[in-house]
Amino acid sequence: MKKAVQINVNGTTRETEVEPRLLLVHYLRDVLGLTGTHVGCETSLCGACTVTVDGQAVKSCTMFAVQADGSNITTIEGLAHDGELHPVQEGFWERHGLQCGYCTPGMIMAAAQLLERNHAPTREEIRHGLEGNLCRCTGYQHIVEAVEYASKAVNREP
Amino acid sequence: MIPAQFDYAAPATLDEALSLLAERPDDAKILAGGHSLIPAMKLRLAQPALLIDIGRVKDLSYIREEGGQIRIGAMTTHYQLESSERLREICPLLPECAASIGDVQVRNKGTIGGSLAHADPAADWPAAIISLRAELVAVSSRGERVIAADDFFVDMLTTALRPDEVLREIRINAPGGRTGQAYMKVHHPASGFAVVGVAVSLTLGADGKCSAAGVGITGVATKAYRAAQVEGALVGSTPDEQTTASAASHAADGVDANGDIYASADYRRHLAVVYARRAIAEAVAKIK
Amino acid sequence: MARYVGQRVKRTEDPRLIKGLAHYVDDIRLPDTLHVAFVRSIYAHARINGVDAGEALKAPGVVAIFTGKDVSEKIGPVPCASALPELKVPDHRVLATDKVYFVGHPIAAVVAADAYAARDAAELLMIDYEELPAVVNAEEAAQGGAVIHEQFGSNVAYKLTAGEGDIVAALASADRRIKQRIINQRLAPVAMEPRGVLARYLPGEQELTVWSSTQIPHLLRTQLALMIGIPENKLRVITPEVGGGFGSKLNVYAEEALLGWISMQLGRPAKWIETRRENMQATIHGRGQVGEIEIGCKADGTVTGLRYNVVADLGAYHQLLTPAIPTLTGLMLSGAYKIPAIQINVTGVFTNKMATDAYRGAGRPEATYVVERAIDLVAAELGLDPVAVRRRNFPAPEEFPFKTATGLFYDSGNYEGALAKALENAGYERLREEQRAAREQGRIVGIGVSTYVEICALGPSQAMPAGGWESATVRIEPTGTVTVLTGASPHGQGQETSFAQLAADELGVDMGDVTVVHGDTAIVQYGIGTFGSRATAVGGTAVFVAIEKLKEKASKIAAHMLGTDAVNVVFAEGVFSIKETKKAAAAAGDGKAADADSDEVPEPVVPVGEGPAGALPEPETEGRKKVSIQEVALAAHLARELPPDTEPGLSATYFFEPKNFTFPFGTHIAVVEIDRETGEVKFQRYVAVDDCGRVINPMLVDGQVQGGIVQSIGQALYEEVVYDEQGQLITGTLMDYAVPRAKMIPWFELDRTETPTDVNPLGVKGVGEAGTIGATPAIVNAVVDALSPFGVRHIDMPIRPEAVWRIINSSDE
Amino acid sequence: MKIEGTHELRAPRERVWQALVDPSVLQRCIPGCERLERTGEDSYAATLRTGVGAIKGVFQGSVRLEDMSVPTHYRIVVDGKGQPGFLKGAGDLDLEERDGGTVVRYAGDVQVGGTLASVGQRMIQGAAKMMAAQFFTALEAEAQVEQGDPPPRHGFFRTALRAISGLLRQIFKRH
Repeated sequence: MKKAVQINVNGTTRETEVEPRLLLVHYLRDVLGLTGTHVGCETSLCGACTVTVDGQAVKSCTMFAVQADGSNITTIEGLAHDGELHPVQEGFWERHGLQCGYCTPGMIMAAAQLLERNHAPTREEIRHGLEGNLCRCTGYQHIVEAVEYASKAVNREP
Repeated sequence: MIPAQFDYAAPATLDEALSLLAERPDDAKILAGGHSLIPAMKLRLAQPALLIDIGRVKDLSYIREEGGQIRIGAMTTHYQLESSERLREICPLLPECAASIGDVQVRNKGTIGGSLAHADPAADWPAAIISLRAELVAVSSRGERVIAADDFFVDMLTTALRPDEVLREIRINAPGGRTGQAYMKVHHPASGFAVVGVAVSLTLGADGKCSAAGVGITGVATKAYRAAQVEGALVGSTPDEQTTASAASHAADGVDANGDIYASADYRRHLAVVYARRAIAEAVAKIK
Repeated sequence: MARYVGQRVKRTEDPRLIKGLAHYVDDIRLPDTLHVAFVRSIYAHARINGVDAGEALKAPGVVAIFTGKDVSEKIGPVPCASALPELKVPDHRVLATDKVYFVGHPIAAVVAADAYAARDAAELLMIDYEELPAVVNAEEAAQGGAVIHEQFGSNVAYKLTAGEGDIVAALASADRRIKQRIINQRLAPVAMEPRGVLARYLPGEQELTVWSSTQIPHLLRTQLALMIGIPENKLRVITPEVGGGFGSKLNVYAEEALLGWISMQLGRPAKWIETRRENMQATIHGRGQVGEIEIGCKADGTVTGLRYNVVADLGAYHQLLTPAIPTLTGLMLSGAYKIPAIQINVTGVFTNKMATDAYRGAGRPEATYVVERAIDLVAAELGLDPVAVRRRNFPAPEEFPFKTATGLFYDSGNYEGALAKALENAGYERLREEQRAAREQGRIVGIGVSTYVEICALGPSQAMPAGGWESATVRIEPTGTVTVLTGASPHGQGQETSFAQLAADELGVDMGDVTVVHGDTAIVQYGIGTFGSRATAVGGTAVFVAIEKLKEKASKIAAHMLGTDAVNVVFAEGVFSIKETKKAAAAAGDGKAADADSDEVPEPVVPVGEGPAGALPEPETEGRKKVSIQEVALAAHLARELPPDTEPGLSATYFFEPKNFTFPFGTHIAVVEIDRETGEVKFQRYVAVDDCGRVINPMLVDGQVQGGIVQSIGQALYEEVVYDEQGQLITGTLMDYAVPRAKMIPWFELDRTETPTDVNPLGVKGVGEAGTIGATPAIVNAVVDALSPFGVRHIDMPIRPEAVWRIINSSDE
Repeated sequence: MKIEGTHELRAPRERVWQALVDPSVLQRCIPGCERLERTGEDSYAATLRTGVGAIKGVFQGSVRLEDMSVPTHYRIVVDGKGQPGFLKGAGDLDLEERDGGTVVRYAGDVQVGGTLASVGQRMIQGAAKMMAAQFFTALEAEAQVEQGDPPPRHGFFRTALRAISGLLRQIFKRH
């Protein structure tokens, strides 16, 4: 028994019929083809699937698409504006905040949320703010530096 | 990773939700934030035939003050509680406990009501709710009743909610006077759940003696519990270092503790004592 | 001339990754794709009396279900590439036939229209199991009892003794002999991207393409061709973006062959994406060694001999390198020290668990842990500073190449240099003073040092199961852009950047004009892969030498264009020019040449949109003294005027065979404080000095070291694959298997020394595993040091707070 | 995994024993037992629809009673397979008379496999204890019923509540 949902993703509203059990992450990846959002675990612990729903960073593997009916969603593909990278994306590039890149979209989405709520986080706050995201490659230090870089960039902006 | 099929309803009113639930109390589940239920469904350990999503029910997400009580709607997210300036003033234990749950993403979506109704033995909220002697308002199509926190947690993953009931609201008597509160927790390194979590709310009288104490402990046993002996030892005494330590030493008295590969029952009992002492000391230190 | 090499160059692969536009296997969408779900054993050891697929076949969307009976005759066994004397090799079929041997052992493949339908149907498959006694404990497995593979009569897969020197005499001559039981627990690699396979067979072309998240596309192609029985030249393996490997994707897995075969059977693309639970159950594990060391030493700390008796928990089957991993442990048992006699006695045993295989470090972290713990045990036994004991046993820089009693020749090293720098950076003497003061206050503080050596740049082919060389092709396209094809297919290491840095410098071109291509067997010449910290040292060298070859040819063409001989031409910063000698000047023609020549090298000729459509303009060379390499490339492709006996085109391929391994080294220092009441270990400092030879991109090197240290922290404090007594995997998800998070990790204070190697012309040693190898013992040594007032000499990993608490608690009583 | 415990039942040992060997009583006391059909002497085929909270599963299996020594001891062996995996348990029960009531000591081994094992390790011990408590609480009620009277009903909730009130009494013995 499919349900019709209307979801705005990265500025475009789409109407689709979905099975109630369809996870939001599968909706994004398989229905919309937005494959930048990844799946790294089954237990809501790795954060690779992080997107924002109505401005709140959530794990899209722990939400049904039907729950997002009527919501505005931003995925990693929608983070850059007019070809200009989001400061967090810049930071990850500048400070080598990624290696294999698999955790990166979720990590960037979580970091963006962190900076939205705290413009000048300390290193400890950054580490704490990213506790929902696992990275197996970087050892996190460059990620912390990437977020610091982004934080400075954000604060420089008028 | 892929849940079994289910029927889905997203009623706009609580009454509608309750009547749906009343029709199928055995195989329907209420979906709140989903952060306890959906993981279980993805592993197919939970396969409800009907999901009643109360995410679209209006007025279940709020933090209000009414009649000297703090009233929290069941669908209030952990993050809303964590970031409430007002709660930080009048009941800082709630934001502090909220901030210790899971991670940012989980707190953005997970709800206090969902967590309480799931009654995970290592969840954080039950400790706080017990220490604050909260009241939990359960509603069904038959009416509404108030359950004391002590009676709410029945056993592992089991609450006093009847199959046709929904947790609607949490009520907490706003602590008055010189009250200090703290929630301290040992995070499981993998899951982030509480290996042990101790919530303390402690009030001092004019004489500097403890006039009221609430101590709730989670993670140790199959359900969160009130450390009544700790409270008893605190009330009427001056919570100095020695009294605190001696009171806290009862934190796991008589508790049938659980063990797992990370922490044995003995160690959990020990941590309960240590963290009770630390949480009490922290609560006392916060009293100005 | 190094414009890029040695610089912190931003990675060229990053833009697609940070925008979410990169393609991992699951991101590749082909029309009409079928999805596969596996049904896996829930028992560690059981007989399968029947598989009833009746209900499952009726489920909506199901296309086919394959069981062991359907495929075992059609698909060859999962390969093991390691050949040890008298090694027992069980027949490892892609699906279980009559028995299952571990939890997660695949029994059936359910093929359906989509992943949801496949999962639903998989739940309906009925399997009639008859449970058999599970062999879980490796030491007990070696002793007798239930036998897993009955045909072998015991659970011992092999026994091996290695090492040189008279160990009996060496230990007998010691003033003190210390024994210690030491465990390297089983770990799960947990690459963030689980494995995944997409296979597409084109019946018309009779071509099979397999996209797989693997570290070894070419080796996989060869093995899959053998397993499936398709000509290797009709099989194409593509590794798109690979989300981490750490050794776990340096393998050939049953699922890879099955997916290819299924696509051939059904004539449609077939995809399988591993879930994390499957990843924990059925992707290789690492470590899994239970051993006892015996070390002998003189009263002054000089080590006389080291013996390591070890039982290696191999799991139920051999994966690609399973039995070989403990042999690497044996090779590295000399550590950074002169130990005259070393012996390793390995007993590899079968257990009812997933196979162990190469996990970051692959046998060397185990060895380093053993040696570095042993040195600290010597220090504790003799009451010496662990740093002093290390220094006493170091070979001096002039003793290199240094031969160990394990049969290796260490290429180059200055162990004292790295140690001294690390001690200085850490303020070691001050730390010891602070520790004394802290202890007086009742605090529990420890300092741990590890001076590691690792074996990198794997390696000479005679020491490798499937070739130790690496390949590169470098070509300059007609329009002047440079394409580098490397066989060392990366999965996060950043070769697209580091190889481009190298190529750009060597060719004198902009990095932006270099593209590094990898991971497609139809495009890239045969290669070995990225593992064993070999990509830069072996693969990078192949690129370097290929460029040398290419420049040699280009130089001939350039000379021809300039009207001189190649010997008269020099190459610098992308330009071939005539040597400023009389002879050259004379050869260049008359005296007007200088006037005709412009100092400005013309811009590379870019034909797009210029001139008549499709026509390539010919470089003007008449009377010039310089030509750019891009002009040479164009000339080479136009081939209108090439020197005699010169092939058209400008491309060179090189297969580099290293003559030895390389041996990077370093010193790691951890400072920890322990919560007396809870036993929790907290980092205060972490200082490391690594020497990986010449560095191409310091930023990438730091990243490798940091990531490695965190995996070490994982092993030291958090991670362990736990099977219960019945062989159930109870750390089956990330709820119970603790991968370190950002907040558990200290700030790393990193530094380097640079001791080049002559094993390769780049002087590069390799750094991929340094952190994982050096850090674990530093952390454990720090914890043991902290607990030494309680009489502690050793503690097993992962060091859970409870264990520490028990030590403190029992002592306080 | 080992579990053990002691339950004091306010019923005479003879009655407790009778209840423990009566398949219809066992069916009512084993949490979630929907079906218990005799397949041989002291052997039964069983369907268990059981779980804790939202976590539920259906298991098909067997229940067997062994080493009977009237009225002091037997061993119960439970074996079930289902979608979430399998569960197996074997426990020795010893009955001792005390003050007109009965002290039942049990010591056993519980084993789970499949999804339950791979994701549930932190809860298995607690769940096993909880089920044991449910079993004995129901059993006590059964043993208190005079023979011939209709059997008590063990609602999941009621059973659990009773179990927990006993536990609560244990934990918070007021001075």
